[in-house]
Amino acid sequence: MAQSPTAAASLPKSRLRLSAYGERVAAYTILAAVFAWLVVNFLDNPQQFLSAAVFGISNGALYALIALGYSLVYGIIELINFAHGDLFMLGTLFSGFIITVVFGSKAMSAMGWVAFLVALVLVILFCASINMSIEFLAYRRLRHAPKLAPLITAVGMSFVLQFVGLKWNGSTQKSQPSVLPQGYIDLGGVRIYTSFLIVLAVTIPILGLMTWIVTKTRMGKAMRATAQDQDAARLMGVNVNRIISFTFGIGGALAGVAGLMYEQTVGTTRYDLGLQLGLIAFTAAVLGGIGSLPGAVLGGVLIGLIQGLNEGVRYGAGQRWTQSVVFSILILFMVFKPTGLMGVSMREKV
Amino acid sequence: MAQPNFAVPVPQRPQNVDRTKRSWPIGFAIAAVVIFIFYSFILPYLTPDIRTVVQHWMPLGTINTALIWAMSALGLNIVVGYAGLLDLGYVAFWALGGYAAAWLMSYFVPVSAINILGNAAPGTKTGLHLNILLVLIGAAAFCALFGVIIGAPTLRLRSDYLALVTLGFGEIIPQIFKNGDDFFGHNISNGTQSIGPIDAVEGVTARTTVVAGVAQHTDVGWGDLLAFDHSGRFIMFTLLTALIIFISLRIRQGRLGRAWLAIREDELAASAMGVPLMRAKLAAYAVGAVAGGICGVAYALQLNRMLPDPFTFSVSITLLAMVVLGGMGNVWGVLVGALLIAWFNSTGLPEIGDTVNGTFGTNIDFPSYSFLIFGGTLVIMMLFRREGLLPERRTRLVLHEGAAGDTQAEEPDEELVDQAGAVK
Amino acid sequence: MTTTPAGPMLEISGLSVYYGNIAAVKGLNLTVNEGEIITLIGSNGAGKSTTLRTVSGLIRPRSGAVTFLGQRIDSLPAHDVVKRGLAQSPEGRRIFPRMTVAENLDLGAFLRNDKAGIAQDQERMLELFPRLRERISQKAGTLSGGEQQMLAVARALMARPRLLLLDEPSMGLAPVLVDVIFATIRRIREQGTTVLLVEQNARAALSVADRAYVLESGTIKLSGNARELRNDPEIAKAYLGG
Amino acid sequence: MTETQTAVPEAEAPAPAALSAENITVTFGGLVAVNDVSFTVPDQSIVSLIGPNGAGKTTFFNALTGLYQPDRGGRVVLNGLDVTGMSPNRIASLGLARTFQNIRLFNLMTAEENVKVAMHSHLKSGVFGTVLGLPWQRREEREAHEVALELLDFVGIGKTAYEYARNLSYGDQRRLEVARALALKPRVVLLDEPTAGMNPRESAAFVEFVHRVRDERKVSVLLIEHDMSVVMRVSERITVLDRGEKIAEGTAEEVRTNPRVVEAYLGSSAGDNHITIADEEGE
Repeated sequence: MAQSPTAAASLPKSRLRLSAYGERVAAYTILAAVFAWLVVNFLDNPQQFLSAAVFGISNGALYALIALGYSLVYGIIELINFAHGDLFMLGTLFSGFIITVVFGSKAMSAMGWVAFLVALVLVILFCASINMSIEFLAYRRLRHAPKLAPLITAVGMSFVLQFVGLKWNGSTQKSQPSVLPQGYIDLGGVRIYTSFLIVLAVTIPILGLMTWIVTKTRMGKAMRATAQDQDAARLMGVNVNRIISFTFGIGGALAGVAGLMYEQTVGTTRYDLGLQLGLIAFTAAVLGGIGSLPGAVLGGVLIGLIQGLNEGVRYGAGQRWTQSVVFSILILFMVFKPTGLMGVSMREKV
Repeated sequence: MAQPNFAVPVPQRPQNVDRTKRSWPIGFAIAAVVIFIFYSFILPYLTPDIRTVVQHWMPLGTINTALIWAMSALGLNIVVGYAGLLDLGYVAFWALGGYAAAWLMSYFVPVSAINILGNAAPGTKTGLHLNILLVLIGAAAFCALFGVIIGAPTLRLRSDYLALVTLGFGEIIPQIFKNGDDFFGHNISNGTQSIGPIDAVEGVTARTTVVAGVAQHTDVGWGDLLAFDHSGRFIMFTLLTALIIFISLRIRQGRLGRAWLAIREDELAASAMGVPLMRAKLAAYAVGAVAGGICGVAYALQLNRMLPDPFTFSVSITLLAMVVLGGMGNVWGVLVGALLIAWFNSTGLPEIGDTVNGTFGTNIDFPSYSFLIFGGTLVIMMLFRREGLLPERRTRLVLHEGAAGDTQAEEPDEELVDQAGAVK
Repeated sequence: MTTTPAGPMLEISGLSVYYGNIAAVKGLNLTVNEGEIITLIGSNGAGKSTTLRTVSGLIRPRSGAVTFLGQRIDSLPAHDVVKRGLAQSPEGRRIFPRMTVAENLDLGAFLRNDKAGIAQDQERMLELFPRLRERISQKAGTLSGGEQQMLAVARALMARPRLLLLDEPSMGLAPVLVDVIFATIRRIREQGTTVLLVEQNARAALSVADRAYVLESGTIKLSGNARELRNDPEIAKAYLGG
Repeated sequence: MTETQTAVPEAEAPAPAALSAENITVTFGGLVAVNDVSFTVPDQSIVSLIGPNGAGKTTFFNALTGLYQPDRGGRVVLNGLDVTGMSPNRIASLGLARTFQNIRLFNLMTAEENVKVAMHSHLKSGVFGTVLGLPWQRREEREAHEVALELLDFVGIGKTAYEYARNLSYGDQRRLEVARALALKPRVVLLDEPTAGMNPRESAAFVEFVHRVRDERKVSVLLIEHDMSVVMRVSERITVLDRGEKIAEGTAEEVRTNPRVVEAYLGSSAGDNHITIADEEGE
């Protein structure tokens, strides 16, 4: 974006920087250690390993949906939308509300599927409109402000949404009904839960749809143009404000889908879920290369996998260290490869 | 340049700078003395009605807690307000300082008791027992070191990435303490069991003898500060806060403070003027962390034990709200912002809630509104009064420009146009 | 096409633009009539690009008026200005580097809905700039400077503007390519588009233009018939110094 | 060219160059922005770097000041010291000061503070000295303060020492930038388009000022400038860049009459011909 070239982007490399060689050695050492850890765990108990992996990928699909929202917004206005995780949290609450209050469905039935689909549509509309409103009311006014201002605003928004969640859901965890079929398929000792299949069945088409919107449609082209050069996009007749609003809408919709899927597969809601999962999803976005949509998906699945393995295998650090493991990955990537696995160099953006 | 230069009379520094320089510290000192005298010598002799009101709305313990928050907020102000580096994990330094105190002045460290001018409780067989001054220095140094360790690999990141990495450290470090009963097989923090009690500190005690509900006389002495000796802790915390304020103000006037301001204003120009960016930024982290460390020690003393649970992300955000509300970069503004929010958080909001509920017969859970209040504060301040309630004199100027800046497009950055053209 | 109202196609009167407290353009007056090629020349920093950016709605002027086809456009957002038939190929090309040449051209026609017309215009552009045809599915960021410049001009033309603003189309190009660009500008006019050209390459600009304005420190210093200005010693002085 | 040599006192010994750049090439992702440019700034001289928009002047400038790394083989030598690859702040503190094309002052700091920032590398006080207010530290601050005022006087804005930089008039801001650059005690001062936005009278005064800076501060001045009347009057030597390459070098007169320079500035004669053919009324 030509109108926001930060001085930092053109700043020289610091002298504190490890030599390129040292950095590479460090990176490969870490990769090798991760690989060794995977192999040891696999050989130790393949079934446990694979079960953990399947569970992880299922989570990863949700992370991918949330990560996409971060990535889309970052790609277009270079804002880390802290409130995005909390939007997802509101999505889980709204889904639970629709399914219980409106349908009162408890068991799997034809009505359950209807409830599920209606909830899907409504939660998409709900989250999309909240996200667009936040952009309209807060971020838009700060588009030319120093970078700290929108970032702090996003943090503030996150707290406001958490407040809504707190009032809505109460301060404790609440269990929510699932209308999806329960059960699992046993594949040689590896359990594949039905919910996992449903997550994939919803997530994959939605990711396809996203890709189609961004690459093929008029709006998608305008989005990419706006992300690359706002002024040039204006000169093409693109209404940049509307495009940014649309992007927030799509990001919100994806958070809504993720919210419903989480509510249905995990079955519980908490008001502070957004912070925790949002940060994990953000790490996923960074891991994949923030701004890159396939990167967000890849990052989501990888983080889910890492989390699943960390919590599920014998030599894993266990759930109580999950947050630390995820953040260590975030920090390592920020320091060694800020462009992520599939990201484009920020320099090109200037 | 056209005119030859005649000897220009050396201009005087503007007077108002000096005036604000003096009035705030004097006000702070007077307030401290008044509070001490009031709570130690006046309050116990007032009628029970008044005492109840004061104990409800503004107990001395709350003031002490507010001072602890203020210390951290002032430290964060050095990082965010002075140097312009957003730190979303400042809570880590608070925790590190607190645990440093817990290690240095309790039974916890598994060695036979080592007492260095310390004040070990009778019968304590193990642990380090250092004098509080040594503990403060130790905790400050420990946090400064961590400030550099955290800062070194992260400071070359873009500002928003930097915020996230600090957030990451802010989550990891408390989690290490939380799971610290088994950190690679070692017990470093007792985990959620907490470390305590911590050695009492000696200080001024002002104890009032009460007979049948009537205060008789107040004795001022020197001795171990017990749980109810709020006056002594008040003196100590006031002095520590004053120390941090003093450091903040002094450092701002000096070479380093100028470098931070310059970096905040324009990194590229600062580096072209010979300011070493990385060293200056690391110094900001280290000095900011020192304040966090001192705050952690104070917290450990106030609580008499150290436990990992309070160190959450929302602490970092509350601190940020204090800095933003008070006015980033203005020490006195941040002090006021911190005291205000801390009071509001711990006493004000529940009390207002009780009053409202009592008056109108409602049943609203006011403390649960703190999320809305802090989040809302951040958003509203950013949208409408970015420079805070008591802005720094410098940033107040920005306000006078008003909306003029918004209608004008930004200046094209020729510096980068050349490059952009080449990249594409 | 709307009927042309009486009077000039584009009229700028008393335009002043500031960056902070620095005036980039001060009280500028300029007119462009339908069918003309007008050039605005001047050295670096004279305020040429600022003028064009203001006309396109990317910058708001502090005072003055910009009238296009009889209507004020100085407070319209940039995308509305494009809608009214005024396209710009900006300074520094500003193509979308991570999109293909075809996608860049498509974006030029962003506001149009006539699929057939767009396809036809794209074909026309590829005839105008045969080099682009070879690169049609390449990412624009990988093009050479000259090709990027052609793409930027073609992209602006894809909007089928009535008035085309060209900002420094010859900047950084090899002489051979400069010739191609200026020859193309003539053809563009022949095909019915009015052109306002900002240039540093004064000789080339004056040789294609009908009339010219010389900008210095944000104000018009000279104006008149391009052919006359071409031999004006003032011009050489302005560029090469006294 | 001879003019430059006679300007240097010790003509027999090779004049020590204050700054020399050898074979500087800067590429961005395969695109060459500056191609193999070499030049020297003799001691206490005034040298200009000119060229049309997009010629690579700013990129070259940034390569000198350490903002960009020149490609392999390029060398920047400041005051006899190879500074290639050093960080910008290190190069600055070794004696290469600069101003910015679009004024980059520290807006919310006073003029005096702006100047003192640039003394950073010459001052010594650290955290402890500052906090404790040690006597030598106070003396150092006082001296810095006096030097700052003296520099502000030198550039003629002594009266505005305690004004915030953003409140200064445009001309005063430009002067403050020069004062700030001089506070680095530089050997060479790079001025990036210093007369942008000035009217002809101010520009003329500026020419005097540049001479005064050179004579009284004993520095070399390297100027990037688009106002040719300024360049022609002030420069002892001019280097012309076009499309990233050095196309001419010499005195004002040599450069002005150099056909390649004329072509770069007024447009190619080739283009002229081409268009003349197309233009049926062309002469």
